[in-house]
Amino acid sequence: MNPSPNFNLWLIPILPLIGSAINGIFGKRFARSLVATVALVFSGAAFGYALWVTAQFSSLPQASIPHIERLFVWIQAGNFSVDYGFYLDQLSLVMLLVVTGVGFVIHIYSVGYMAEEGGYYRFFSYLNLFLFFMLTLVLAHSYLLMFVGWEGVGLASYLLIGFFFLKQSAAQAGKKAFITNRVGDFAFLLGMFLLIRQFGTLDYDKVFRGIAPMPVEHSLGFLTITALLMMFGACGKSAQIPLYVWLPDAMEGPTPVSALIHAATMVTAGVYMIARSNSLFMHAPIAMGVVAVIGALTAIFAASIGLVQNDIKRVLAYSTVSQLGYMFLACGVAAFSAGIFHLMTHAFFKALLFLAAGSVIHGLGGEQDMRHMGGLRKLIPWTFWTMTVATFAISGFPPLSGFFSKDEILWKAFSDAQHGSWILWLVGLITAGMTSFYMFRLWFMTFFGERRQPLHDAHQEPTGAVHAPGAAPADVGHQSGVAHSTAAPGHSAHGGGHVHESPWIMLGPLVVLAIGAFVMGWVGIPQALGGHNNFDQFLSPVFHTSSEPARAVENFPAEPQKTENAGEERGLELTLAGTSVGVAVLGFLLAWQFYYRRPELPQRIAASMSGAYRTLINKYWVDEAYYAALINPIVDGSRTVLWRGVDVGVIDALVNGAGTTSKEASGVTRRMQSGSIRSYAGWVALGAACVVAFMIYAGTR
Amino acid sequence: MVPLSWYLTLGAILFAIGVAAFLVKRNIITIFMSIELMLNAVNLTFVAFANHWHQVSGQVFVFFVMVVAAAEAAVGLAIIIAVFRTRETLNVDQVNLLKL
Amino acid sequence: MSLTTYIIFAIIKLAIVLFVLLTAVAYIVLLERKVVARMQNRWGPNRVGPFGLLQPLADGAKFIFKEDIIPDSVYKPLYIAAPMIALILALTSISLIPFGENWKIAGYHVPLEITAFWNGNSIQDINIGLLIILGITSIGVYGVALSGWSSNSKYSLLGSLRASAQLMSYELSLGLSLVGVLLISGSLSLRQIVDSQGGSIVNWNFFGRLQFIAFFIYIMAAYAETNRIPFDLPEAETELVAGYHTEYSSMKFAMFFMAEYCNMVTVACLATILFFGGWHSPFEALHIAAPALWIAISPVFWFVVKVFFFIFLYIWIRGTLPRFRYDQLMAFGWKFLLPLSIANIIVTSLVLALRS
Amino acid sequence: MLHQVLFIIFGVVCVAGALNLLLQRHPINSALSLIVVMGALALLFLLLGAEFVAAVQVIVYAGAVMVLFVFVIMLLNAGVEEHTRGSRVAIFLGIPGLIAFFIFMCWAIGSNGSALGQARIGSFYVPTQELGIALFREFLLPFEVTSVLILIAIMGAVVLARRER
Repeated sequence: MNPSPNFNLWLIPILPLIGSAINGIFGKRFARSLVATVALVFSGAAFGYALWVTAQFSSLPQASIPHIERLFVWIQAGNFSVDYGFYLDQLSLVMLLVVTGVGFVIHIYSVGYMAEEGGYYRFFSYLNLFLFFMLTLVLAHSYLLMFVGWEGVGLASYLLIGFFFLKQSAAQAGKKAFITNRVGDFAFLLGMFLLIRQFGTLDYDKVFRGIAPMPVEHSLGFLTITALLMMFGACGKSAQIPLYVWLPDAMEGPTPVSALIHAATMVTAGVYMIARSNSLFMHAPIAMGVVAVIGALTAIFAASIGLVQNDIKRVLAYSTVSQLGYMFLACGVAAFSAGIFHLMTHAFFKALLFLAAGSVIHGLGGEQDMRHMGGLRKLIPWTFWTMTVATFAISGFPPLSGFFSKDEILWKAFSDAQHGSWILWLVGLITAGMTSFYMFRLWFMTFFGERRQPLHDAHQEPTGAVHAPGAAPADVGHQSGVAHSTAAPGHSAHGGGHVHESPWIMLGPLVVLAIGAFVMGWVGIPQALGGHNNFDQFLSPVFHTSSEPARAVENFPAEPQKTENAGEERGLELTLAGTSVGVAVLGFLLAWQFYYRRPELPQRIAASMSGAYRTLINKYWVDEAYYAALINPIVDGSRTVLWRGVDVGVIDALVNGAGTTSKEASGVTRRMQSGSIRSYAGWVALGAACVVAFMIYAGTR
Repeated sequence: MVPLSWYLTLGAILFAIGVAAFLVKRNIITIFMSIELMLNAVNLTFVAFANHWHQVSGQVFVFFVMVVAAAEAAVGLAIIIAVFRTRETLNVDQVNLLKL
Repeated sequence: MSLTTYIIFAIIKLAIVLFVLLTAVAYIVLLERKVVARMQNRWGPNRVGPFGLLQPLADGAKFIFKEDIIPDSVYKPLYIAAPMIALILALTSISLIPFGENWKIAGYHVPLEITAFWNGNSIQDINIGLLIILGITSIGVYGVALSGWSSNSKYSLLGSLRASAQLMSYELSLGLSLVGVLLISGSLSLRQIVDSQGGSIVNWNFFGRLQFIAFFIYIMAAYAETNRIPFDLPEAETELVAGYHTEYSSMKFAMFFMAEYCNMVTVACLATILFFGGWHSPFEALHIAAPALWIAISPVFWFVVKVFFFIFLYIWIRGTLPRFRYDQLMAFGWKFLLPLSIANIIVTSLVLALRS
Repeated sequence: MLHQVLFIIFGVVCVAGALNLLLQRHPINSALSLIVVMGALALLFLLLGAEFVAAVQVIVYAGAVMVLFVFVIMLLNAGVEEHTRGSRVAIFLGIPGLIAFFIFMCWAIGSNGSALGQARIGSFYVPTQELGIALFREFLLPFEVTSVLILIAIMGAVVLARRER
């Protein structure tokens, strides 16, 4: 369709798929080194190809962006047809780089991390599979194909969460994640149906072209409904209220999985989707408002829970949820580029955090409870330093990446006259403070103070250690045919006390990610701080072009407003930035006070305000509420009504009744079949008479 | 000058007799013969109508009927022989069981 | 030529032909006995009359005056009907044989064929004569079969079983061997077949038209049809006393006997007509001038000569060949004659197709 | 006139033979009466101008099929059929059904007998050539199919009647 060169984009998703297939089919017989090689080669190839594509992309003429490559007609039903094609523009390019890059790094890390686990080939096969689906999702050129990737990553995350499927909690968590996602997916599907009904297609370009001329609707019209449904789907995938519950449990999966899928890439799919359909949202301010509110709520809610968690990975999980809330907030205030920016930086430092945490856990031989850590600073210095970078980054200390992205979001939340408001900004600010607090709490508890020996062995860890050494992986090792004789002692050797630094294959990625977490923010330094927001400029074609008509209809000229009162705006922006930094510092100081200088303080506070504490430690009883409100009724209803009532009472009854009746009837009619030829002849004669009678009747009539 | 209806009636009579024979006869071979009789009656009707419509097709069909009859006779008689070997009887009323 | 005159002439011709035929049968028997005797260095019948020429009369008288024994346990109606069926059918087929052009007697054109008439300017005969003859011969089985079954003796039964199986098997080859001739002459009417061979000896199907294979098939099948050596298993005296007519005596036996020889004559006539140019003289091409009387007689003469030759062939073969075994007979019929005749049909039709 | 006489003669022969088939209790008599019926039918075919069909009727039916029947009767030495009480269905359903069938047919034929018109000797006469052309041109496929059917029948007969050892 467009004269632009053919990049063979389909290669990018296919490569990991090949790797996955190879490992999945033959991996069982491969040596571990070979499995790792295959996985790394294919994911790395995808990364390299993505880099090449990026290089090419820069040379593309502006006219031929978005660059669309249609492979073949995929579905053809009536006048509705979907091509199997790929769609490359600045947005998907960024996502592409993030996914492949972080994915590749985490692959490398996993090689070392999973070295002693069973089901090695399974793990890497799943991981590659996830890459394939994620890339499909990112590169898809129609909502339908995106949905394929959407479901696919859901599948991959299910498989990987339940990787140690012999462990009850892991299996449960996998199911929980899958089902919760289904709820969101359903909404997404409905949204797509609405789109089909309206535009008769699901291709991005066609849909957007269809939306552009439409007026911005402030009532609950078609666009708003669609947008809300889409947003609900995004909530499912990106773990927003009310569908965030699966993400913390998803930490049952191996830590690299948590890093890759449940921090860096998959969970951001919802954000990506909203950003992708920004034109739709721009036409539905109500939906935008809802997005912003949900984002803000999720952010502060999760952050508050994160304050008191003791499982290192759970803390990170809740922080992920709250950061995703940030991104939603950004999207909700029409700061899509800021959202994506934060998405990118967050991918780096959150992946880094998880990997570092994984390194810690690995070093402690499966210990996850921060109360049993401490004083690891000297013991695992590399982990410590990388972790430090990540912590400062996420807490929003300049000049690390987190600062710029978060700051831009806050600024937009405050300043955007159309969608933003100071309440959102305030919530965001408080969240920032909480984030800084619990991150440094984690930091101090883990690396400072003196070593606190575990009260009991990690095997019966109440929080359900992902790495319960011996137990799950060993059994999985059994089950998946990989001799775990190396695994079990490997773990039990450092079941308790002695700590060791992780191998280089794990530290390398940490370092790489640390550098990323440090510098990644510099691509988007706002004008206020002397930079000129390259990232925003880069993404602007995707967003502003599509949101122009909105502005136009609102007769709210964007450019002039920027120019005329640029001065005061700059000052305002600087003040806000300063405030957020201040809040971050405040959080740091509080954490230092509580967990470094006077470690007994938290218990006292917890005791004094026990109600709030228990509420937080139990995560506001949301899970319990869901159980009481939804799950138990459904289960009981299906057991009593559907099973005992409908299935046994109606369906089985019908089937058996049919059987018995036919038996009775044939018992009667079988007398006809006496085996005596002449009686048959009698029947035939009678029948012939009837036929002739009918023919005569029909003929004479 | 014979009305065509005479031929048809004759065919009907022969056919009816054939059916009757099928119904009352007990000997398998005779029953087969009555089938042949019915086929012949049909042939007569074919030829009569061929004469009426001045169509060759009617007579061609007679050939096919004959072919089928011949095949049927060959196979049927072979079956009769096989049955007779096992049952030692030709009476259809005594071969009303599939198993021996 | 009106229907009544046609019937009258038909009856007259019938009488003459039957007389000639029966006499011929009688004397063919004598001929056979003598020839075979000579082949076996015997004298053969030479007591009754000069050279035993009156022997047939004596035999006839003997047959007539012998006691007609009907065994008890026979199934009478069929026992009596069977020989009649055989003889009648044998005699019927002769009525379709054309043995010459037409004679002009007392202003009437009289075709030398019982079932033909002069329709004013040409001879009209049954245009499916050949088929009818085949049909009659095929029905002829019943005479044998019923006689054997009705006389309720195992020799007869075996004989008739053999006979019916054998006749059915060889009818196929017989009929198929004639297809070649039919393809060439393009008609089922015997008279037209003969006419198509007129002109000269090379036009005879046997010589000029590559039908000699068909002829040999035909002659062998015909021998089987007429239960003649080497295919006379139904009446193999060394195995089953006399085969299907074991239980018959006097005139009934004579009927079977005559039927067999009538069939021989019919077969010989058919061979003549189909393969050897019927009544056409071998020297037609020479156009020899001849008296009118001879011209009138010669067709019949040549016809009789040819028929006689085939009769003699019968006798000759009988004197020469031994009898087949039954399985050999069947194998020969199904595995050799049938494929050969089919091949003959294919080749002939190919040749014709290429010629046209 | 002649036509009518001939038709009546042969028709009566046909019906008589058929009835004889029905009444005779010995299969061989039934077979012979059936042969008579077929012969008479062949002559009726001749009257209807189907000479070749008539000849084939004689050759195939009377000459081959019925010979086969007689042969089998002789082979199995089938005797007079004994009286066994047959199926009640055949009597109480079949016979009335048959009668009804027959009445319907006759009524149908008689009700539009005038429409069917007359059959005249020579009014429609099929030379063998025409028949052959029809058979091998427009009916070629059915012809081949029937030949296949015959082949199958032969093999089936051989397999069935062979005495397995």
